[in-house]
Amino acid sequence: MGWFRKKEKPPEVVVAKEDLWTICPSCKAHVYKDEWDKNFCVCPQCNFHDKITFQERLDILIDPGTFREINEEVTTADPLEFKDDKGSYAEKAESTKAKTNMKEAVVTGRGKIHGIRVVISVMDFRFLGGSLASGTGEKILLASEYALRHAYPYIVVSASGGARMHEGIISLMQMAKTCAGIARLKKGGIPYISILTDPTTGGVSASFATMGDINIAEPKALIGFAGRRVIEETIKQKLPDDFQTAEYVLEHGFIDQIVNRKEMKNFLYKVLRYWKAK
Amino acid sequence: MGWFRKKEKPPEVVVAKEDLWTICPSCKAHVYKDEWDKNFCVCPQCNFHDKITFQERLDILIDPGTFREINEEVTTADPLEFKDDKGSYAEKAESTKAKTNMKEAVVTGRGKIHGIRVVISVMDFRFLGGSLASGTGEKILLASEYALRHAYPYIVVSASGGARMHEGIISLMQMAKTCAGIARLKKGGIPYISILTDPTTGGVSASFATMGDINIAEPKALIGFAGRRVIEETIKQKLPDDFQTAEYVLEHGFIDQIVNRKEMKNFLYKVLRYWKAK
Amino acid sequence: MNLDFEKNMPEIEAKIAELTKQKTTDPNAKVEDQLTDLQKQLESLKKEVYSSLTPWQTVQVARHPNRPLLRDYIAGICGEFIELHGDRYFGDDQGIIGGFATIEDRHVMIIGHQKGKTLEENVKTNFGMATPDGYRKALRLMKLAEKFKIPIVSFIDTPGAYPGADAEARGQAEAIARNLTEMSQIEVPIIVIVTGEGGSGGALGIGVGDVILMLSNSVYSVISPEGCASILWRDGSKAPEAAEALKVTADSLSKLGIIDEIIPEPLGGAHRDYEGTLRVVKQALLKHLNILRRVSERKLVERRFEKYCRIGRFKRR
Amino acid sequence: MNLDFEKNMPEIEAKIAELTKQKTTDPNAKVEDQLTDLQKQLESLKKEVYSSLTPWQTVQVARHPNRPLLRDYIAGICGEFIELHGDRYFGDDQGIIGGFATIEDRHVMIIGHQKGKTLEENVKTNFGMATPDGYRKALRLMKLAEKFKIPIVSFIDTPGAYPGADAEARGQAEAIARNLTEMSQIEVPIIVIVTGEGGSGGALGIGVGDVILMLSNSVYSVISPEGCASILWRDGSKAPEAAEALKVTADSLSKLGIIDEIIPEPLGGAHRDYEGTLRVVKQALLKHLNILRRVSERKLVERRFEKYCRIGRFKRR
Ligand SMILES: [Zn+2]
Ligand SMILES: [Zn+2]
Repeated sequence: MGWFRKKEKPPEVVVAKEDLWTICPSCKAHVYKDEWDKNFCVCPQCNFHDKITFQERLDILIDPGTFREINEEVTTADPLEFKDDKGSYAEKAESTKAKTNMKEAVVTGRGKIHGIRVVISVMDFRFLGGSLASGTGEKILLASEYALRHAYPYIVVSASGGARMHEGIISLMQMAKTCAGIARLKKGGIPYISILTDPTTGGVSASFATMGDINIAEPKALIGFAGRRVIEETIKQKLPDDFQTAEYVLEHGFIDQIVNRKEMKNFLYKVLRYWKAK
Repeated sequence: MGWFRKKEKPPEVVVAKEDLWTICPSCKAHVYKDEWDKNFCVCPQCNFHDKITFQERLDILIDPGTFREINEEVTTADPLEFKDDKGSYAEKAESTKAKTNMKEAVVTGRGKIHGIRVVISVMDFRFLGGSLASGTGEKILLASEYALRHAYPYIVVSASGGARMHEGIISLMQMAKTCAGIARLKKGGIPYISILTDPTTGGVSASFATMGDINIAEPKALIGFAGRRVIEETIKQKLPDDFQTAEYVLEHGFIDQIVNRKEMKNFLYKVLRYWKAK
Repeated sequence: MNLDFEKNMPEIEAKIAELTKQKTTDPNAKVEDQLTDLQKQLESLKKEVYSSLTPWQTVQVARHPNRPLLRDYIAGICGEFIELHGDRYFGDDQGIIGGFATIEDRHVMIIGHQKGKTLEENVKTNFGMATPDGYRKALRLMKLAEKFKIPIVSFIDTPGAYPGADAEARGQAEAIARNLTEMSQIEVPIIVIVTGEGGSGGALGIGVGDVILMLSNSVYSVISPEGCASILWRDGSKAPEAAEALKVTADSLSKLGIIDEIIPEPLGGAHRDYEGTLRVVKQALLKHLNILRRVSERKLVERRFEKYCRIGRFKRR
Repeated sequence: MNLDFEKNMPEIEAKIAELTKQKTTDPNAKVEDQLTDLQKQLESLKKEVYSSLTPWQTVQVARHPNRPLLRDYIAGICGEFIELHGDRYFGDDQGIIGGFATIEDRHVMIIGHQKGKTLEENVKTNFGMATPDGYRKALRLMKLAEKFKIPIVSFIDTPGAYPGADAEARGQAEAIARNLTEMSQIEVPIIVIVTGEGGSGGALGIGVGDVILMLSNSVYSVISPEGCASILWRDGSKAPEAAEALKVTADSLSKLGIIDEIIPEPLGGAHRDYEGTLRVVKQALLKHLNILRRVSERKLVERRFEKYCRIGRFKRR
């Protein structure tokens, strides 16, 4: 996987200085962009696992050439005709689509992990903060139903700030909708593996993301329900630095294991082999 | 139920002074024995619910004339030929049987609660501290199987210090045996109500007694797993007075309600009416 | 608490109360005409104010401290209530309560958020913001209802799940997610009624059901208007705009197809007329209990799944 | 730690080690005869001591700090071990650990008590005394095994469940009871092996299974001999008598029909020969995994129930 992020970078002759470095959001270390990208956007100093695109995630996890997207045509509507000061949801959604070349905050499909067939949904934080809304919920549910029908394990990679406000209560209801799908997998005996990446909070942590038969987190990922500031206002205290980190959540019993990005594919493969093993 | 404990007291002309009073084990109040007994052995000062015999319990809970004992012939063997300094288990068991007119620490049977058919098992602390051993376990399991077969709700009234050491590992295994019966009730959709009275600790609290669909406790009953002294030695601290009381256990989420002895029958009746109610 | 848009309603009500009392103590007092006049004034004021509440005003009414709370509904609607405690893991949260209850001749399991009316009650119930223990207690009771084969009635009235450090530590997210997952498969009818504030995931955590009802002045939202305003407008005082934009009222939610029925409160709001409110709530519950009792267990779960499948507005292109 | 009944075994072993080392550094050293002699001495001493251990001596061996612990067994027996953490309610107890594992070509779920060898490890694992979180984690993993349809292997080695105030508060009794109840219905094979101390309810809490194995020097008891002595004899020093009376050895428990098979440790005890111990344990597990794989899910649960039904010695008269 040495070609990681390479294809997105056309060769350039003149490079602005600030483009050469990535500053780690966690430890603030300056890392060569090239090194950062080759390292799967993981900080070589502190092992913080930065956000990556759905395509990068699929490249890391799914056997080359095996991914087939499903329901790729699902995209946002604007049920509330939502507007804020900076403009309308409809406009914001359109510009996001253009920028990301995505139609919703999640990409779903089937593929193989070292030969094992799986259904996978990958959230992408670039699309309105990976927010859960009508289209997202629909795609995640349809993917779980696809997994149930074909008896393939289901994997969701979460990266989300929570529900998308712009679709109001309809976004909230996607929590129930996606969980209804997960419930059917549980009943049907189909493995469901949840991978929680930075960040997985709010309505996504409070629905499908924490319901894995096996919950896996990336190192240092922010995982929690309420926002840190809201909690600090509630308890009138500063929270410790590690609060709501993957490591904290593991210690409190909600994560099976923290796995490095580079080892994630093998880890999934190893775990999936246990299902109905002889 | 004003006749409570009356029938066991033949009229006497001369009464020794100490026989006139009962001293409450909880608040040390001096209460007229007559008053104490008429009050179902509940302290009028502090509402401590003292131990009562299986017969008294049945009189309180079961409609007069409806109780039919089952498996009454089950009694102790001495599988380990257990002896301690003060004699053998066999001898101790025999003298206990003579004194209590019981054959094991639990009495099981069917009966009615305001007309509702139930199967009930009542432990009696007088019989070797209500300890769980082969005979006890067998009777509790057979009663649950009887309930399952007839689709009657099952009620167990616990009063026990835990497993009976004198039967060693066989006593320990009765925890698994009784719970296996409870599991079948759960699977079969038969209500199981557990009543925890003073004391319910050790192997009994760690088996059927805490597994009720509904767990009810009597006020101030001692309920817990490990002994207070052992815990104090472990944590090197004095424990608060209310530790391991029914009230404490309720607050920690393991008891549905604390119910006074006088109201217990009506409470059971009310709750049982919800099963498959129209 | 006085709501400013209620204008001089509280004063008129006070005056009416005073005159009524005067009439009781002195039967000869000539207050009839004045009373009739005041009552007419009050009625027309109620009509004027309450027939055209803005969304933000509705939020105020939904949060009104005098609004009936779960224990008021239970006391007024249920012949019997047997409270059941504990989650069997950690504690007995008071922000969500529950137990067996009868409504007329129907036996049900009631669960719901409990706010407080006094400061003391609010400390005890966390202002109706439940901890993971509360959600786990609710699930335990719903499973008990399933075993006993009786319907579940869930009352929603919460600002949201408790945003405390201990709640996070014990898995607030997991507890809510678990409920959403399990509730979708519970094999007895679930009737959900939003009586006051339907605050986000904390509301939905006990809010998955076969039929979702809302009192006419209640609200239900993905985020509080204040929270939304401070995130999207970076200005908490824009809450009224946010309330408008988020479509939080029963009316809007009904039009969006999210809820199944609006229960009209007495004119002037539930906080003015407990008796009238309890009556309509009871009627609505009995109606839906009777409809749902005819549905088989399998159909119930199937239909509930389909119901949630349908929720969402998106395009395919 | 030296056990006094092992007499001068440690000295002989030390001497053998010294001479062996000497031989390695100086191949000409004339130590062969002495070595042979010492080895003979050691063998006969092992035989003498270990073929006639008293129950109380067996307790000492079962508790020996050098005895292999769960992580030793996993390292020696399993081709792969994927540790899985957390109870999904409160924490990740280190007194019980578990995860997916392979034994040769078999895929299993391993759970078990983990003691420590250093003080630090023992602080972390509570000396192998599990909290409710540990029992709940174990149950979660067993349910996962059931979903994945792989057998469960449960390793028992604990002085007992943790007797702490926090463990009581979080429902130590309930957690153990829940496991006993659920384990009786788990629809995959459960093999239980007592490798060291089988301490009361804390052991049984992960000890319900289709086949119960014990290492020959392990013990399993309803109460610690010390505890029993201090209750029944009011004298903790009578532990040896209590150990005798309680019938805690594998031999006694086999005769009582409580356990299904004794796995003979190498002469001199598991703490002297990890390799030999791991080998026999692995063989035994593979044997029973292969026997149980042929039993249908329904039969498995049925037989397990019958197995526990049969346990008990009482009279009818
Ligand atoms: Zn860094
Ligand atoms: Zn008293």
